[in-house]
Amino acid sequence: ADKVWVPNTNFDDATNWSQNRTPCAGAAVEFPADKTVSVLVREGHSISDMLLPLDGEFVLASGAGFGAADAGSRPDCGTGARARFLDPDRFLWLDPLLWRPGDAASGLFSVDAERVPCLHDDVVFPSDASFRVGLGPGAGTVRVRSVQALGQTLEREEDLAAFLASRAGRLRFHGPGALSVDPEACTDPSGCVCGNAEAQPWICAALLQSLGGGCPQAACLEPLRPEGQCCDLCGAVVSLTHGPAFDLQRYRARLLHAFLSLPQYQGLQVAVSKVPRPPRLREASGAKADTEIQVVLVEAGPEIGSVGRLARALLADIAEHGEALGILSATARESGAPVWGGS
Amino acid sequence: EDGGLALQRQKRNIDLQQPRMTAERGNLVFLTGSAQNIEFRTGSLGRIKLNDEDVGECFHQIQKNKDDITNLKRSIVGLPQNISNQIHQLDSKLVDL
Amino acid sequence: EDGGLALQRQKRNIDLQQPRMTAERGNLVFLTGSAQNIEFRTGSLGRIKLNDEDVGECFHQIQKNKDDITNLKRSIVGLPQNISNQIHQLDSKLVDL
Amino acid sequence: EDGGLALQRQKRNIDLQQPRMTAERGNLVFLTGSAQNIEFRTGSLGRIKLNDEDVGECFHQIQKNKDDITNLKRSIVGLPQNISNQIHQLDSKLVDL
Repeated sequence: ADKVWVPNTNFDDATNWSQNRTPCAGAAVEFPADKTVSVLVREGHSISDMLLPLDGEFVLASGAGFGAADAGSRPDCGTGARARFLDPDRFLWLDPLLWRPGDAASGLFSVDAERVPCLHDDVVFPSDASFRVGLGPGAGTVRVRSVQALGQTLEREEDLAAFLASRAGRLRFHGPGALSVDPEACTDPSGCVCGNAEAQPWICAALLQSLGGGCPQAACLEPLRPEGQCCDLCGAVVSLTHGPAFDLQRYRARLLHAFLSLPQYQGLQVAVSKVPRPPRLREASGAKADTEIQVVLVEAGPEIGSVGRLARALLADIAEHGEALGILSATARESGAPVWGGS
Repeated sequence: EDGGLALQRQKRNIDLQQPRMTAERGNLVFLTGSAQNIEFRTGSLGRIKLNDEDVGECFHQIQKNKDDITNLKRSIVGLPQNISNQIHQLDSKLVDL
Repeated sequence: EDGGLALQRQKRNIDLQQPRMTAERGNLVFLTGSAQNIEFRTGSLGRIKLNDEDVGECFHQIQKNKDDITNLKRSIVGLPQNISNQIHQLDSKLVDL
Repeated sequence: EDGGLALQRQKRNIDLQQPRMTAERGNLVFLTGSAQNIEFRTGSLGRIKLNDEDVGECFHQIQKNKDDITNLKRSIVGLPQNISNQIHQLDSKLVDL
């Protein structure tokens, strides 16, 4: 699957600037001296002064550029304060909020660890934006199937290494971690484990930092913590033990079309993936497999009860069609009653 | 080659052809793609200056030097001919004595 | 944001009278309007280079060429005078015979 | 980030000055630190042009002017020697009379 990098380092993006707006005409502009960055400029800007990074580049799209405007030449530009370009090193590969699925279907979501590119994912850095990615924290190696950057698709280790070592690569990738590609596709129809379990503490730390610290209080009693999720959630988890005939894509499509499209399940979201089976559950169930298929059901809106109904409908579906679907057994867990007034 | 790959390649070329201003350890470098130009265009009163030298004036001086050299060549070619005429005349007078 | 709005913003943001650096179909263009300049200045130890040519050295060579031409002109002007003096002397000797 | 790295970075900032693009009385000025360069680089097929003048050709013309001047100097140095030989011969003939 494709995972697309969301943030950019474009000059014209207000979120990259102090005060959350692009420099106005006549502004004094400052890039941090010691932050390496590639900046795409897509529009024209009049500035009175601009301090450039010691190592960096400004790529000019056609029609873009810079003109000299004397300070305070526009009354609407405010006084004196320099527009500062925010630290381009603030975007971490392991932050789940910085990725979006390339094939987002309504009704589907991913657990936090799988929002970050998995072992068999193709990673896309859109070519219409400049970007900078921090590998790490931690010196571990991030492995994916391929990396598309600057319009090139890198799927051989030597090509990726050459790119990362080039000036273009050094302007865009930094940090103590390493990036590696393994062109092996996931050929198992029952799906492949994402492979981010080891990185999950870092993934959750990045996510929680963006959320401003700890996990928000779940709005229900006995909330659930699905495999790969950073915080407790309210909803249901259906765990499937599968046989050789199971096809993950087909089952995901079945959930979307046979269930989530029904009016009574509007507003529900489902995450379906193969996950490592927690050891305690492995012993309890007596199953030999060390992986299982995890189906996470949550409500997007405030309605209550439909998640439980859907979980039971899925169990009934499996009881009836399990053999044809390649599902050997299924169990479901549900969170408890809602806590009103919880955040 | 399928359409997707062609598009991808095209995008790549577009990106590589975009001009850029880069800083490398504090050096300022202006770069263009393989077949793109860097151009300076001045209005009638505007000037391009490189460390206090007016580039337009420099170009003008190069042309002036070239013209001066052409003229110098011409005078030097004419000079020996003129002198050799005078010497030849003297020689004739000597013979006539 | 659509293309029309982007173009409009660009127009609004760069005054055509301002000296400016812009990209035109991959070319990097430095433009001066009416009476304003575009200047590039390095510190005392820095250099300005155009495709590996050192501009300072070029400016120096242009000046050196100019000076050399001035000197050449002077020698060429002096040369015939000097020779014509010698020829005149010879001529006088001839007449004295 | 540990102290050593921070110190190193700080030292680097003192050694290097940030390149700067600034407006000075309406002029657009690009500046680098004391020992940093400003460079303009096109791809192999690109050119640097000033108001329709090709800078590469101008550099070529500077070198050509220099070579022409060297040749001119050589001819001018040879010229008087050649002539003075002829005058000396004439003089000898006169004495022989």
